[in-house]
Order: sequence, then C-alpha cells, then structure tokens
Amino acid sequence: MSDRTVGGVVRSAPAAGNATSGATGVEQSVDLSCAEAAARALADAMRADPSVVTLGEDIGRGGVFAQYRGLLAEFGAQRVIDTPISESTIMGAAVGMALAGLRPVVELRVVDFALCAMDEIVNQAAKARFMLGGQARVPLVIRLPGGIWSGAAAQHSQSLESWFAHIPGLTVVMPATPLAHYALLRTAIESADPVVFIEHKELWTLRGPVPLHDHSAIAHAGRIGVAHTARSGSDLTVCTWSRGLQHCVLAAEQLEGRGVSVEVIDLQSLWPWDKQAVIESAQRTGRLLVVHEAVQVAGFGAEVVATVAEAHPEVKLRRLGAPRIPVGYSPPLEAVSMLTADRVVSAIEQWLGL
Amino acid sequence: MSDRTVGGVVRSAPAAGNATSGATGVEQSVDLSCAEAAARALADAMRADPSVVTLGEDIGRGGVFAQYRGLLAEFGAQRVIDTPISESTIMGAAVGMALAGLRPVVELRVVDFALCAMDEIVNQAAKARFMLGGQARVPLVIRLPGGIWSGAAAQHSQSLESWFAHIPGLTVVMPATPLAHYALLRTAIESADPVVFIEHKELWTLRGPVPLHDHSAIAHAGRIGVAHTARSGSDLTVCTWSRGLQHCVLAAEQLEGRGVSVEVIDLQSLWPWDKQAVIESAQRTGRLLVVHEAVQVAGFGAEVVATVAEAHPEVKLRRLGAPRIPVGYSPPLEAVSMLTADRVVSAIEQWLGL
Amino acid sequence: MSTEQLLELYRVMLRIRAFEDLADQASQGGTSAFGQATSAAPAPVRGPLHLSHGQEAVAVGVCASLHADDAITSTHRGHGHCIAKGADPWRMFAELLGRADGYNAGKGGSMHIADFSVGMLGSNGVVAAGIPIAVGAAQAFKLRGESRIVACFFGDGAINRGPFLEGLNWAQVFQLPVLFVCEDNRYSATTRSADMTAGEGAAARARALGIATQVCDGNDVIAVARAAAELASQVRAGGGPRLLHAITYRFKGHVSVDPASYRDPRELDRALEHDPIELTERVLMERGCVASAHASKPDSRIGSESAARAAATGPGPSEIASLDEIKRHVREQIEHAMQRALASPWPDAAAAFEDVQDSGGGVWR
Amino acid sequence: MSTEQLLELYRVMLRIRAFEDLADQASQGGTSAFGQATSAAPAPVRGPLHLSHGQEAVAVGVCASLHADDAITSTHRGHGHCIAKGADPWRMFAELLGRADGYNAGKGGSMHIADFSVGMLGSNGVVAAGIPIAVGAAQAFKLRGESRIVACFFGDGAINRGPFLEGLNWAQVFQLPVLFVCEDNRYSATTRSADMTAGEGAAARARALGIATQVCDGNDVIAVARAAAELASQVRAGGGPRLLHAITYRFKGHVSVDPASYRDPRELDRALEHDPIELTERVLMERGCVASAHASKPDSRIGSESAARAAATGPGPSEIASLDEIKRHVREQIEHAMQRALASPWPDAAAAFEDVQDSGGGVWR
Ligand SMILES: Cc1ncc(C[n+]2csc(CCOP(=O)(O)OP(=O)(O)O)c2C)c(N)n1
Ligand SMILES: Cc1ncc(C[n+]2csc(CCOP(=O)(O)OP(=O)(O)O)c2C)c(N)n1
Ligand SMILES: [Mg+2]
Ligand SMILES: [Mg+2]
Repeated sequence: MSDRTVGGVVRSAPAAGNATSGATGVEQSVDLSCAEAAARALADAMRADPSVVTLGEDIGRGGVFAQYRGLLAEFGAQRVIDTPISESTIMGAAVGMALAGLRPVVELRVVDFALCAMDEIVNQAAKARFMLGGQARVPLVIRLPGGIWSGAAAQHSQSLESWFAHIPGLTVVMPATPLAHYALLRTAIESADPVVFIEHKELWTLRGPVPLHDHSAIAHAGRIGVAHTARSGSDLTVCTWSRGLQHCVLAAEQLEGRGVSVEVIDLQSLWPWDKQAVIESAQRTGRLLVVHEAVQVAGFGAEVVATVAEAHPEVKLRRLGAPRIPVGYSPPLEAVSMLTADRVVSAIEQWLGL
Repeated sequence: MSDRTVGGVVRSAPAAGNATSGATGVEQSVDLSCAEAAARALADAMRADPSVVTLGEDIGRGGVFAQYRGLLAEFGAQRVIDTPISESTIMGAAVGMALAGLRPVVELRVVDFALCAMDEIVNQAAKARFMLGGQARVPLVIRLPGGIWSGAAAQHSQSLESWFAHIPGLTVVMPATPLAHYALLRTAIESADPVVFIEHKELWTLRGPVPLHDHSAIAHAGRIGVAHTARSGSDLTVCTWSRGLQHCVLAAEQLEGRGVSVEVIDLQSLWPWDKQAVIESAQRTGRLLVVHEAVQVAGFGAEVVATVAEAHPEVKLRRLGAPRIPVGYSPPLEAVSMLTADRVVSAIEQWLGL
Repeated sequence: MSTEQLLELYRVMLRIRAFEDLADQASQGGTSAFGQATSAAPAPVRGPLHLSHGQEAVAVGVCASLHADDAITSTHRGHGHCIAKGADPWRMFAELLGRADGYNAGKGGSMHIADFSVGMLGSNGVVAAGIPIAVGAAQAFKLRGESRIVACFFGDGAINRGPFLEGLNWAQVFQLPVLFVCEDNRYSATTRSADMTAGEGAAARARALGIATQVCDGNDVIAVARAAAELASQVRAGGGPRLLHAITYRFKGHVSVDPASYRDPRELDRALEHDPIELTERVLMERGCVASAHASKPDSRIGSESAARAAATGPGPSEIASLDEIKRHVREQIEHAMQRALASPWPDAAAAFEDVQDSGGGVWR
Repeated sequence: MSTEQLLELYRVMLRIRAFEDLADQASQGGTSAFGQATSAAPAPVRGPLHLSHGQEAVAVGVCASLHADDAITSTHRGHGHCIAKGADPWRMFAELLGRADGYNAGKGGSMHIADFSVGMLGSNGVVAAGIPIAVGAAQAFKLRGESRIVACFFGDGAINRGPFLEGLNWAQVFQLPVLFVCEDNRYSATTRSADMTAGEGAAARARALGIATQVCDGNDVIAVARAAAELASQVRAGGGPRLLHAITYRFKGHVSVDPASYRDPRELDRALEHDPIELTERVLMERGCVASAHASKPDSRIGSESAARAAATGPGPSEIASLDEIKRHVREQIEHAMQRALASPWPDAAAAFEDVQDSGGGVWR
C-alpha cells in the first residue's frame, strides 16, 4: 500500500495537517489523515454548537488512535469527558445527555467493546424516540473503530456493521477517505437520531485532501445515504465500503490493464444505503460484486445482493466477504480473514472466467 | 389460531402432558406443549448427564413461561441455579462452568436481555475454543425466548437470529414444534460448542405429539442443520423458521384451495442451515420466498436469498420480513410488525399475479 | 409536614392506588406468563403490567422533594413515579390501552410511559437501564449550570446488575446531581432478593463509593419525604449524588397476572398491616381528620368541574373533606380518566413508521 | 518464608521480567497506536503487547499460594500470571510470535494466552471479562465437590465495569471458592484510575458485599504471598470468596509502544525505587545471599539440559548461587526459550478453519 494513490488518497506516515493556503491567506485545502480529519470534524462541530460533547475512555490524552488529539485543551473536561471503563454507562449516560438536550459523541474504543453496551445502543438509544412516541429524540454519534487491526486478534478485529443495519432507529455510516470521514462525521453529529459511525482502524493514517473551507464540497461529501462512485466502469460493478474501497480501487486498476472495466461504488452509509446508485450501476454493467471485510454469512453484502436479486433478477450477483471464522492472531491465520486487492481480483477473474 | 391443527400440531390451552400409553404400559407418545417439551428435554438431559446444569433468573419457580417447571424439585439448587439479575455474569459464569467441564444451559429471559450479555456471548463463548487454540471448548446452550410477545413492546419483542448467524462459533437453532423443541434441545445440550437456542414466546402453549420413547424419531427430529419439509408443493417454495412455520402452513393451505401448490420448508437451524434442501426445492419450484418475523433489512432471509441468487440465478427470489421499525405496543402498531398467514398469502398472490 | 401537605401526599398515593386498581382489572387475561394463559377475549390492557401496590409512599415521598423542572427516571414498575411527578392519569391510561392520546402515542405501553413535560424521562423495560440514563441527564444539567436534579428510581433486584455500579461510580466521580432511590420491595420478579444479594444492599454499596445514604421505612410517606428532602437538598447544593434506600413491600405479584404463589401468604398478611395508605390515614386521623363525614349531601366540590383542581391543590384547612370523601373523589377522577382514555382513538397503523428515525425510517426513502 | 522459598519466588519474578524484556524488544514498531506508527518492517510480535514490568510480585506472590490443580483467570496483561502459574515461556513466546507451537496455536496472541494444563484458563482482551468466567469455573469446582480454588486477576480499572460487581456478588451469594486479586497499578490505559474511581476502590467495594479483604504492598512479594496464602486458605476451607487488593505500579506504558508521556517522569522514578525484584534482592542479601560470586568459572548447572529443572525446583540451601548468577541463568533460559520459539513453524492457513465449531465451521459443510 505504502505511498501510492488509492481511491484518490495517499497513504503515508502520519504527519501534522499540511495546509495549502491561497494568496488571500484563506486555507483552500488541507491534506489530512483520517485521524486528523476526525479530530478536526469534532472540533469544528464543538465550536459550532455548545451542546456537542464527547465522552469515552482516554480521550483526554487524544484517544488510542490520536483521533481526539487537542480537544481537551480547547474545550475542557466538561465537554471532553474522560470516563471510567464503563461501556454500559458511557452509552447509557450519552442517551441521558441526549434526552436532556446535549449532542454527545461517544467513543467506545473498538466495535468489539460495543458488545458491552449493546442494551444501551439497541434497546435504549435506537428505540427511545419511537418508544417515547416522539416526545424526545436521541441525537448522538457512536464512534466505533472497527475491522482488523493488525495482530489484534479475535476480540479487537470484528466488523459488525450488519448488526447495526438490522436495528430500526440506527443510521450506519462507514467512511473510507479523510474527506468522507470529516464530512460524514459533521453530518452525523448534526443528525437528530443516533448514528453508528464505524471507523476502520487501519485507515487512521490514510491521508488525503479535505477542502475544509469549501462548504459545498463538504456538504456534498457529507450526504448520508448517498454512495460515491469512486471509479467508473462498464463490465462489472463492485459495491464496497470502509477499507474495502482501497482494495477494490487497486483491484480495478489491476484489472483495467487486462481490459476489464470495473465500476467501484463506495456505499459510505449502510443505512440508509444508496440502493438506487447500486441498482443503476448494476443494471448497466449486468454484474454486481459486493465486497466487505466482515464475515460473509449474514453480512451486509447479503442485504445488498438480496435486494437486487428480488427486484432485478437479470443482474448477476456475487459476494466476497470473510469466512465464518474468528480473526486469528498469527499472520497466516489473520490473512485468511483479510480482504486484499488480490482477493478482489481473483474473485472477479474467477467469475468472468479470465 | 385457537384449536385448529397447524403444521401438524394443535394449539390449545395449557394442560399437563397427556401420555398415550400402549397396552404394554410403555409410553408410546405424549402430547406436549413447547414449554413442557422444553422442560422435559432439559430434565432428560440432566438425568442422563450429571454435568448438565441450568442457570437463570426465576427458574427455580419454573421460569416466566413454565419452561423450567419441576426441575428444581428433582435436581436441587446446585444444578438448577436461580441467579441474581446479572445477565453478564449469567453468561460469563456459564462460560467459566463450561471451560471447567460442565454443560450449562443458560436462560436469558428474552433475547432482548441477551443484549446485556453480548460480550460474554460473542467475545467469550463463541470465540473461546478458537482463541484458545482448541485447548478447551465451551459446550453450552443459550436459551433465548424471542419474537413478538403480545403487547410486550419494543424491548421484549425482538428477533435477532441474524446477529447470531453472523458470529463464527455459534450454532443457531429455532424450533417450531414441540417435537423439534424437545429433540433439538437435546441435541443442543449434547453439542460441544455453544448453541443459541431461540424459543418463540408465542409458541410455548403450542401442543403436539412428541414420541419420547421412539429414539430414532427423536434423533431424526433433532438433527441440527437439517431442514424439515413441513408441506410438499410444486409451484413455489417457502422457507421459514420458528413461529413463521404456523403462518406459512396456514397460508399454503389457503392457497391450495386456489390451486397454488406451496412447499413449506422449516429451516429449524440457521447455522448450519440446510442450503441443499432449500436449493433443491427452489430449483424444482423455480421460486423461493423466505419468510421471517425479524426485521427484513439484514435479516437472515437476506443470507438465504443471497446464497441462492449467487449460485442459482434462475430461481426467482423474494423475502417477507418485518419493516425496519421497533415493535409497537398498541395492537394496530404491533400488527404492522407481525407476520400472519394473510401476509404470506398476499405476498404470494402479489408475486404470482393472482 | 403540615396536615395540608400530608393530605396532598395522601391524595397522590390514593391516585396511584386507584389508577393501578383499574389498570389491574383491565389487564386480567392479557399476558401469557407465570402459568397464566391469555384469555380468549383480549384484555383491554395487554402485555406485562407491573403494579406498585404497597409501594406508593416511595414514589410520592420522593417526588414531594422535587421541583417541577427536576427530572426522574423510572423502571418497569413506573405508574407511581409518573403520577407522583405529575403525569396525567388519563393519558397514562390511554397509553396502557394503546390509544393515540397515550403519552407515547400507544407505542410504548406500561413499561415505557414518559411525560417529558413534567420531567418524567421514561419508564424502562430493562432492569437498571434507567440508572446510566439518569446519570447522563444529570451531567447535562450540570454542564449547562442548571440547578435541576434527577431522581433515579430502581428496584432492589437492579442493584445486582452492572449498570448500578457503573452509574453510581460515574455520578460520584463527576459529582452529579442525582438522587438514587432504591425501592426495596424484597422481590426480584419471583425471587427473594435477599437470596441473590450479597452484603447489606443498596446503601452499603453506595457508601463503598463514598456516596452518602439514608435508609428509611418506604411505607411511611412522611419518613420518605423527610429523608428525600434532606438528600435532595444536599444534591441540589452541589454535593454530588446521594442514595435513599426505601424499604417497602410489593403487595401484588410481579406482573398483574402473577398469582405470586411462591410467597408465604402470611408474609403478605403482615405486609398488608403496613399499607402505606392506611398508615397515612392513621396519622391524618391523629391530626384530626375524620374517616367519613356521614354527610348525606354530596360535597359540591366533588362536581366534575372542580374535582381535578381540588385534588391538585388540596382544600384549605377549614374545608378538609373526610378521608372517605377524598378517596371517593380520587376514585371518581380516576374512573373518569379511564373513561376518557377509552374514548381515545386507536393510533393509525401508519404511525408505526413515524418517529423511527429521520434518515431512512421504516419505509424505503 | 524460607530463603529457598523466597529464592524460588525471586527466580519466577526474574523469569517474568526477562520474558517481558524480550517480548518488548520484539514488539517495537508492531502496533499503530498512541501516536506510534507501525514500522515498515513488521515487528516479530504484532498487536498490542501489555507489559507487567513492576507488577511481578503480585502474580508470583498470589500463585505461590495456589496448588497445581487450582485455576486462574487473567487479563490483557497476563504474561506474569501465566509464568507464575507454571506456563512454559517458550510456548508463550511461540504464541506471541504467532507460531504453531504457541499455547493457542498462534490463534490468540498475547491477550489470549492460556495453559489449561497448569490451570491457566485464559488471558482476556476485554477488561473485567475474566471475572464472571472465574466465578463460573469456581462454581463448577464447588458443584463437583472438588477442593480446587480459582484466583481471578483484574486491574484497578476493571472495578468500574459492571461484571466486577456482578461477579463478586455472585461469588458471595453462592459462596464460591474464588480469590479475587485486584492488581492496582494506578492506571487504566492512559488514565489515572484514581480520577475515575469513586470511594476507596476494590477492597471497599468487596467489603460492601460482605467479602473479607486484605490490602497489601503489591511490590513486596513476601507481603503478597503471606496475604494470598491466608486468604486462599480461607477460600479453600469453604469460607466463600476473598479479595486481595495489591497496590503496585506499571513501569512501562499501557502497551509496549506507548511512551506514557502523560505521566510525570518523577512518578516513575519514585516507583522504580520500589522495583519488586530489587526489593526481593535486598531481602535475600539481608538473609545472606550474595549479589555476585565473582567466580569466573561458570556454574555447571547453567547447562541447557538441567537449566529448566534447576530453575523450577531451585537449588538446595547449600548450593545457592549468587543473585547475579541466578539472573544470568534465568536470562539465558528465557533467551533460549525465545530462540526455540523462533524456530517454531508458522501455522498452516488451513488451521484458521479449525477449532471454530463442529457444526458448520468456517467452510460450508
Ligand atoms: C436486564 C433485565 N433482566 C431481566 C429482566 C426481567 N425482569 C423484569 S422485572 C424483574 C425484577 C426486577 O426486580 P427489582 O429491580 O427489584 O424491581 P421490582 O420488580 O421489584 O420493582 C426482572 C428480573 C429485565 N426486565 N431486564
Ligand atoms: C471492555 C473494555 N473496555 C476497554 C478496553 C480497552 N482497555 C484495555 S486495557 C485498559 C485499561 C485497563 O485498566 P486496568 O483494569 O487497571 O488494567 P491494567 O491495564 O492497568 O493492567 C483498557 C481501557 C478493553 N480491553 N475492554
Ligand atoms: Mg424488587
Ligand atoms: Mg491498572
């Protein structure tokens, strides 16, 4: 991966945000890592709205992935709330805060630990507005670093987006680039209902341009429920999200050299998901491959494929997801669960009989 | 529903198990409710194996649905363990018991409260054998009354089977008749790995014959991963499970009168699921409708449909599941989320253009 | 406490009792559980109905110490808390009946009743789930510099769930304005809580976290009100959380259809001798109130117009009605509330798709 | 405690320290977290590696009170517990390196090491998750009438998670043979635990549940061993659970790549003066052991054959080596263990599909 351009973004070692200032002295665009984009989005939201607060373990020191860096210094401990190791109460208290008029942004470390707060996410946050008959709403964002984190093994590597997509009341967002990360997090914080915001752990250091001061570009990138066509093509449509985007774009580039034209759609949000964009593309190319890092069985790829299969039986359909095994620690075992560009290429080659 | 025969079983008011003794004095078959079948299965398993124990809230008084009735008196408080309201520890302790050589059968009241023990189910029970490199196994059964329970509203009515199907290490079983309940619970208790056993709350009083002393019949009914063809047909295949079976059989009966021949397959277990039986039938009829009470979006129906769509594009595919809304309390709202025979009939009528 | 104040608390307790008596009746046959089957004719109130008969003094005594803009969180057994905080019985009935005028528009039912207009942030179907929610609401109040406090009700069984520890620890660490109230009715569903609870219970656990506590007779509304007032004022003064452990007893089964045959009947008999309403009546009579006026002419104040106001504000000392009259008034009001609720329309099926979420609710957008 | 016994504890502490020193080196650049990026060349030990430098006396002192068939559960910071309970360092290294001979066949890594053959039931990547597991294992032992006990290790941060309350309450209610051990190293990842913990901590919370406790200097292996032995014998005698609160300090960052720049360096300096290994050396020297033998000829017992056995059984009183020699022996053993582990093969990719579950594992059956 190293330093090559992937999906319009460049991956490299972390560095401070590198502002490109125009002659007027107004920042036009900056190059940010996903972690920086995340911290910046939260800071901008907190500046804009005093009801935005953030809470979670260790965020005062910037969080495990530096995605909260600098916030405590600017906003103080009342709004950047370091918490005890109490996942149930981190989530439950956030629900209470939201019911009382705040907009909490909740950090749960990794999606695997959200399992310690599932009642609060599903039975409380997601359902409160409905169960209360609309008396109150729960505007909060649940940030869940997800996916395989090199060598972190089965309890720190899960992808559980299909769970959240199944739960009424939850919006599910999974950005794949620094721009999407910034823009979608801003929108998520503005949402009046709970948003599950899954951030891939291996994307934190991915860098790319974020036109912070181009409001229309940010607004455009921040539309929840709208997919992003990362690459156009005509032979086959690949639908993916989160870190899958990198692999799929690389795969499409490789296949282009062999005369196969692959369209790559980054779903960006799983609920609502951009059914229309996927169907339009799949009908045009005739083939849809859904690619995700999560376990394939009962993964969200099944929903995408089933939806298309019901309405458009003429589209040929395939999924590429992980086998139904826990993520292993050792490299050769972990690799079995990992998505790679090669795997995407092979799946397509096999399908097209190349 | 009341007293008519549904899927080979009769629903009626609860009564004591009614043994039909042959002339030899040997019980040949008994008529049991699902609750009685469940209690009987556990009692028989506990008699057969001293390492089987059961734990959960209120089970000493028989459990909320009488599905533990009589067990405390026979096996004592060491093996029928009334617990504090501590879902995390009910599950976590069961994992510890299993690692130490017992075979715990865990009661979590309703599947909704399993959300309070999700770390223990997913990160501990399901993954332990793998993470430990096979040093130990976790033979336990997680009993989760599931589904809509009339008037119990959004926090007591969920169907979350697709979650468990997504998690490596979990077997997922959902019986639909007293016989299946008895036989599959026996098999689940014998399994050396964790089994999620989801019991529909509105099936507890469903009665039907259970040939307790016909070992081969019990063994046959207790095969996990094997679907049961509840009704043969040639125009369309319906695949369902749990309480869906009742509705689908009734729907098939109604449609038969109109000349439509519907095959009804009761999946019985979602992992492993009987892909072969479903595909064989769907290829024969050319149409597959997957019916479940759970929310349709990212429900297990998506997995079934996607699997068939990938391998057999010639099969026409549809799903019938609940809308993506919390289950409401008031009858007209609850009804929106409820599966009924009429809904199944309408879905088929619409599809076939009747 | 003045006699007028006590009469007011008495009236609220009566209101809760009358409300739950009617709800109980309307629920019989409505839930299949505890060996009871659903009746053929569906009950007007469906689903599990948890009654607080015998526990009214806790709700009433605690809410007496709260201001209108203070908040409470409640449990699955929340009718008393709702009424004590000021919710209107007719809209509560409408909710139990699943009607459109219900507080939750028929979406929640008994276990989810809330009335945000009086600071009642919600009953909850999950044991102990209200604790972190209360704590978070209090943190919002504190962050905004408001003087509001939150009273957080939970049962004696709830103290064995993790969120009890987590929530109390959190409230103490952040010095939040929460008055925790353990309604110790001795039972966790069908199980004796004592058999499942290590140590001395809620108060001892709170003290181990440095939270000051009081233990009181939860059937003595004066004792509850006194303790709650003291603790609430400490909380309001910024002293961090406090916990009130109120010892009471659940007269009925766990849910309305539960015959509670697992209890020694004598245990109930003894408890009934300490009915919080009768205890209050005795005190009122000691203070000069009369049981019945033996007046044949009906008090003009009983008229439907002014009844609600009279019950809400209480009569002046010179015009104190007999306790029987008060009871009759309250019961009539509650019956009237039920009638009004029964006249409320069913919600539209389309409402099932409303208030789910804005971005892509139930219907595909 | 006899000098031989103390020497044995000393040796085990050294083994832990040497093990973690090598693991630490092998992990540098291996995890992207805390502002540290993964290096270009992947580290031999990947993933988060939590080191227990400075806490060795807790693991060693507690395990000294356990029998071979007793069990322990551990945390994400579990190397010390494993070694103290008798796990073999080479198979632990093999696990950290992800090799086929690892205790978990390379499937678990540092956070999941277990050795069921010595009663080590598992490290755990989820804070506090080991507590209910320990409690359940103890319940199994009690049910079968065995005299085995379970020692359950957890950190000071873990006491703010629900399972701590639930597990302790459960153990006390059922009077289970569990020795709870809170390893209080003052930090929860990058956060000072004191800032997030209400009240006096683990021991106070346990006492509120009626569980007897002791608090000890967790850097004094003799004090730990004494307290643990006393509590363990009470537990073994059927007295129900006990809790040991051992106060210690984490010398390194939260994970090996964490520079821990959030700490005052003087805090660490002060702590290093109470290194549990140095403290033990001082006691041993007071008891007549020498620091270094100044002997140029190497002790024959250092030979690779007998080294393992010698370290496991300890030399007789007449043949006590100098402390430096012991250190050297241990370090050589551990280096040897690492070498042996490095020679272990990688697991087959096919192993990823094994030990998932019998009914329908990863591959469609
Ligand atoms: C997490 C969870 N577990 C179990 C239940 C089922 N349940 C409902 S009420 C109850 C008993 C609660 O006891 P307590 O907290 O004392 O309240 P009480 O019913 O006595 O008012 C139980 C076990 C639940 N609702 N939530
Ligand atoms: C449920 C859960 N929440 C958060 C984490 C992340 N985490 C890992 S270790 C740790 C700190 C634990 O502190 P403590 O219990 O004192 O143990 P120590 O690390 O000090 O040994 C945290 C927050 C986790 N692993 N599990
Ligand atoms: Mg109670
Ligand atoms: Mg610590």
